[in-house]
Amino acid sequence: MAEKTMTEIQEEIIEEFGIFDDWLDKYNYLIDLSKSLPIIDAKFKTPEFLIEGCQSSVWLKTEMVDGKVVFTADSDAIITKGIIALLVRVMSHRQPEEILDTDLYFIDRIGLKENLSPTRSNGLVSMIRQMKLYALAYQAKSKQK
Amino acid sequence: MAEKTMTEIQEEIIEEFGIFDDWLDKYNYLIDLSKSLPIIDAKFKTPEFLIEGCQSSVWLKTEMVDGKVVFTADSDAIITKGIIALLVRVMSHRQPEEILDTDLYFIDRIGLKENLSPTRSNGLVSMIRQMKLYALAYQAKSKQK
Amino acid sequence: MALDINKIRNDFPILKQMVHNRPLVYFDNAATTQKPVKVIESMDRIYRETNSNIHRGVHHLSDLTTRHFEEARETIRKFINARHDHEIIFTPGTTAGINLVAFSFGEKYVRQGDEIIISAIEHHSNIVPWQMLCERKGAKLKIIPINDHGELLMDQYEMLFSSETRLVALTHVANSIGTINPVKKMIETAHRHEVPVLIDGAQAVQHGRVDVQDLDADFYIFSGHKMYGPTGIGVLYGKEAILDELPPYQTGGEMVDQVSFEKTTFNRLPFKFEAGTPNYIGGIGLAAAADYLQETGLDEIAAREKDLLEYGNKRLAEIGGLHLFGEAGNKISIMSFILDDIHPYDAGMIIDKYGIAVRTGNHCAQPFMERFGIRGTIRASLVFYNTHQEIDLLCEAVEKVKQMFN
Amino acid sequence: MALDINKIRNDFPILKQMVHNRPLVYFDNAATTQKPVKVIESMDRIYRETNSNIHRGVHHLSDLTTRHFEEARETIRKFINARHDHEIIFTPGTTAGINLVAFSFGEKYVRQGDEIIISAIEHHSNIVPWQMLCERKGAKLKIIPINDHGELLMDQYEMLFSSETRLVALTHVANSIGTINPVKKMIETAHRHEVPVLIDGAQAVQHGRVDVQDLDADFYIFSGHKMYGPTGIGVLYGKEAILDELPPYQTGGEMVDQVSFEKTTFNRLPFKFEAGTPNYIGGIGLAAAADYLQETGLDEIAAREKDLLEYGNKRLAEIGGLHLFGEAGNKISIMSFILDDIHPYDAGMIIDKYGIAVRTGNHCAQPFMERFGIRGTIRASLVFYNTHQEIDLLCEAVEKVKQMFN
Ligand SMILES: Cc1ncc(COP(=O)(O)O)c(C=O)c1O
Ligand SMILES: Cc1ncc(COP(=O)(O)O)c(C=O)c1O
Repeated sequence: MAEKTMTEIQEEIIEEFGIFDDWLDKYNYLIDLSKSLPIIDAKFKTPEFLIEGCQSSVWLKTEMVDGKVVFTADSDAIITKGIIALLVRVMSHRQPEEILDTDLYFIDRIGLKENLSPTRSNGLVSMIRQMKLYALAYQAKSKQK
Repeated sequence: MAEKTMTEIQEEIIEEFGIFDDWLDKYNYLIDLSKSLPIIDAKFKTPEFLIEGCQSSVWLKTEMVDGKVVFTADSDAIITKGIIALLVRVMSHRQPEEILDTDLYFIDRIGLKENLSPTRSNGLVSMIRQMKLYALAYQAKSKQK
Repeated sequence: MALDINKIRNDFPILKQMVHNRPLVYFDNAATTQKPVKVIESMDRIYRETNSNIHRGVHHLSDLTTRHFEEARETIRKFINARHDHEIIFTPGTTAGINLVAFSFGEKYVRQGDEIIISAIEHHSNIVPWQMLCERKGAKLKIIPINDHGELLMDQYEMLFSSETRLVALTHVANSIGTINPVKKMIETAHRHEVPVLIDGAQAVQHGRVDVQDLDADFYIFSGHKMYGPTGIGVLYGKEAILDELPPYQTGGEMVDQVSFEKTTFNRLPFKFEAGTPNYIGGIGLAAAADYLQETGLDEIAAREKDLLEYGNKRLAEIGGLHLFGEAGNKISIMSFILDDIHPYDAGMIIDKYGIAVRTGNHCAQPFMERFGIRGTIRASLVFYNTHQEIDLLCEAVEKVKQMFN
Repeated sequence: MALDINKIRNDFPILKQMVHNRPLVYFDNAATTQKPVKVIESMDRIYRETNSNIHRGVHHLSDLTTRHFEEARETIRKFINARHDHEIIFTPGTTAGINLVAFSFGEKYVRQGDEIIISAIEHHSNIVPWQMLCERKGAKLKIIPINDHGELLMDQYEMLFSSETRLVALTHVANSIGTINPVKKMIETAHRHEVPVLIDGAQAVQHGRVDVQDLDADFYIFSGHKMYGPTGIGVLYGKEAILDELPPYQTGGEMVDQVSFEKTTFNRLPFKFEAGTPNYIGGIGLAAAADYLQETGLDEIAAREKDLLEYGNKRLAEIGGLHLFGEAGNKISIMSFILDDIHPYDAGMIIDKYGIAVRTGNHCAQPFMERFGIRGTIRASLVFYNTHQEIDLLCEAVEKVKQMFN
């Protein structure tokens, strides 16, 4: 898994979205993607893993497996969940360094920037910040050793 | 004294001011008038008789003489004092009824309205209010009898 | 006389905007209303022609601007039929006004063990300041409960009064669902218990005539930006006799009379409560908005909005799986709803793509949402410049939402 | 590079106004400045094209306006070189900002017997809130005295500190006479005593570069309307570490996180301190003003104003019987003066007739006036759009005043 770099995956997604003519197709695709997201185990849907957004909530679980950061996530809103699916596809199973060093530009390029507007309060901005913080924490930890 | 009505005196003043071409003449005349104002005795320049304006202060003393209200007044600012001279000329030595019933329109008509703007904080607005209140008080008192 | 809707829509430049390549349908009026040209131009003109700081200025522009600002106060006085100009305090908005009263009234009258009554359908701005006051003073908050229609329970209200009750703080109209509370009767009840009443009028003044003397409200508070006026300005009305007794809240600037390092005395009403340079341009803009409402006719506005509500309710009722919240008999044209199994946020995202501005979420009324066991609603709040066609577009968008997410 | 004064005057539409049939000479800039077209149009555009209430909105216009508002915050952050966006709190103005700190800092850190240091040349807005706080808490106000030039006495300042000192609240520039206080050094002194410092920047940010990190100010506060921006908006900068510790001031609206009738938790910075709908249009207008100042060049502005001050001082010194107050070596272009035996109000009335806007009175600095045994002054406060010719006109008017009253 994740032989490709984060940048390569981002380009892949941009190409996939290139075929859509309008927002309707894009959002329908996001809805499909939301269904593909491995459902987070109910037992992790606790306040500990909750990222509160005013509009929708996001749960994020992080593990370190073989030196790579593995993200599992979920949301109570479908569109948010679809975007989470994309974020997990790009960012999960990566070494902390890559997560920290790579610019996340694909959301903007596929025309979903509005979903990352801090004003949307859908929890996604906090989620991405959280993902990077975890990566940073893991990196710090591994350097300590 | 004060055979003429307040309205007649107001008309007289309006006519006097009619000869002035510009503000300069008017203000010079006010300055002259300020000098004509009988100076209020220093012993009355106490907080009791003070009407505080933020910009200039006004002192007002009121007496009842033979059923008529007599005003004596002063100000630390010359222009204010000039206007006071006009107000005293119109309003002093009057029966309370006349003071209460007569509209004071001459200030506006001679183009000095700005001096009565509440915003000028020169104490004049408060002074006129105070003059009417005194008249009201005297009237109430005489009715009691 | 019915309103000429074409003329009215022309008064609001923004209504011609395109959003996502569609004509804007603005249904977020409870959050903030749009502004008529008259209001926009009134402020523009000041900035270009007469702007100057007010009060105590001896020069012409200062005098002029002060007059305009004080005329604005008089306009607002008439707008709500207050007795005196100096009962009109300009504030930055409703929230600021409520906080002012919570502080000044609280300092003067609220002690350990006292009680304050609010309702279950308040905006956070009429909840939290009272919570903070109660915390500071060791006082207690009592809540008037609601029924399933979103109406306050009058018998319960009456029972909340005790000899410890110091104030009732009540919204005139609920922003989450539009319920119009019977505030006149409720004020009467409170006064029978000798308790003064603060009314949060943020959602009321823009929808019909408000007469503070007729209501006999002790405080009446609203925001400019929700009544077609500018942001950053609002009004606190208070009865002279009460305002006179209250200590100032914020201090500094024109609101002081004499200042020395030993002792400071305060200016009279309304200045006592207007610390610093007030938003005088906002105040003048707000008066222009009040004028606009008067000219348009508040009764006509109320009638038109009633018609919009009826049509909207009817059309939304035709949509399967749609549940409306707040079916009070007496309400403004707010339609707050949820769709079976669809997150309000998802719905909002799609409705937005249709160029329709609705609000989703808890509308700053979390306790209300909890009462109904929901996290939020989709709220369409309509005003007189909205149309039946726009409601049809909303229904179309909602059908699309259902189709996409089910 | 020197400023192109014709171009600049064209930026300010009001400067073309006639007053009493003469071209307006606007010398009341310390009370409020005029606004460039850029600022006026930035707000006009929002009202016509994008207005919508900010935060939590899912629809396009709300998103857009929120972005513009948050970009405005970032613009202000850069303008004063704060470290973080969330250290920038939008307030209704300087007075509101100072009151906020007086309350929140006071609640947290000020106890019976504590001391707060202010100076003898403060505006009422930076005196009275501290008096009220001291009264509430039983604390004490200590005053840094001034010399005859209107400069603070540094040795006395140092001696005011004690283990009870909790805060220094100090104006950057005195509005009555223009003295620029050596705030950087004074902050250093305070920090040596581990006392934080609040700077009232209301008369500073519009006249030169301000770098809050370089100053190491703990709080820095200013008003929009005095820096070419709109009324009803201002800025409170505070260091993150301190702001985080302070309790909220006003409550309600977006500043809360979770609300229930039992317990309310608060949002993070900056929202914790922005209760209710902020003046978001004012905030965007203020950012336009900051942009305008940056584009024009704050160093160029400072240089031009220095030149105006020198010329003005020279010309006024030629007038017999005229006494200037405030001859600090380092000051902004404020000329505060009295005329022998002539009441400032009388002078102001005549100067006004020349179309010249000056302010007369105590300039909300009564203790300062008392220090010099005067009731008020005539204050001409100049900024970069003023000219030598305008100063000549003032001198002409002053000569006329002398002629009339002597
Ligand atoms: C030094 C100073 N501080 C505070 C203020 C108060 O500012 P505002 O009236 O905008 O709140 C002023 C305004 O005159 C001032 O000059
Ligand atoms: C009922 C009610 N009260 C208070 C407020 C707060 O008003 P503002 O944000 O203008 O202070 C609102 C605004 O949403 C409201 O609807």
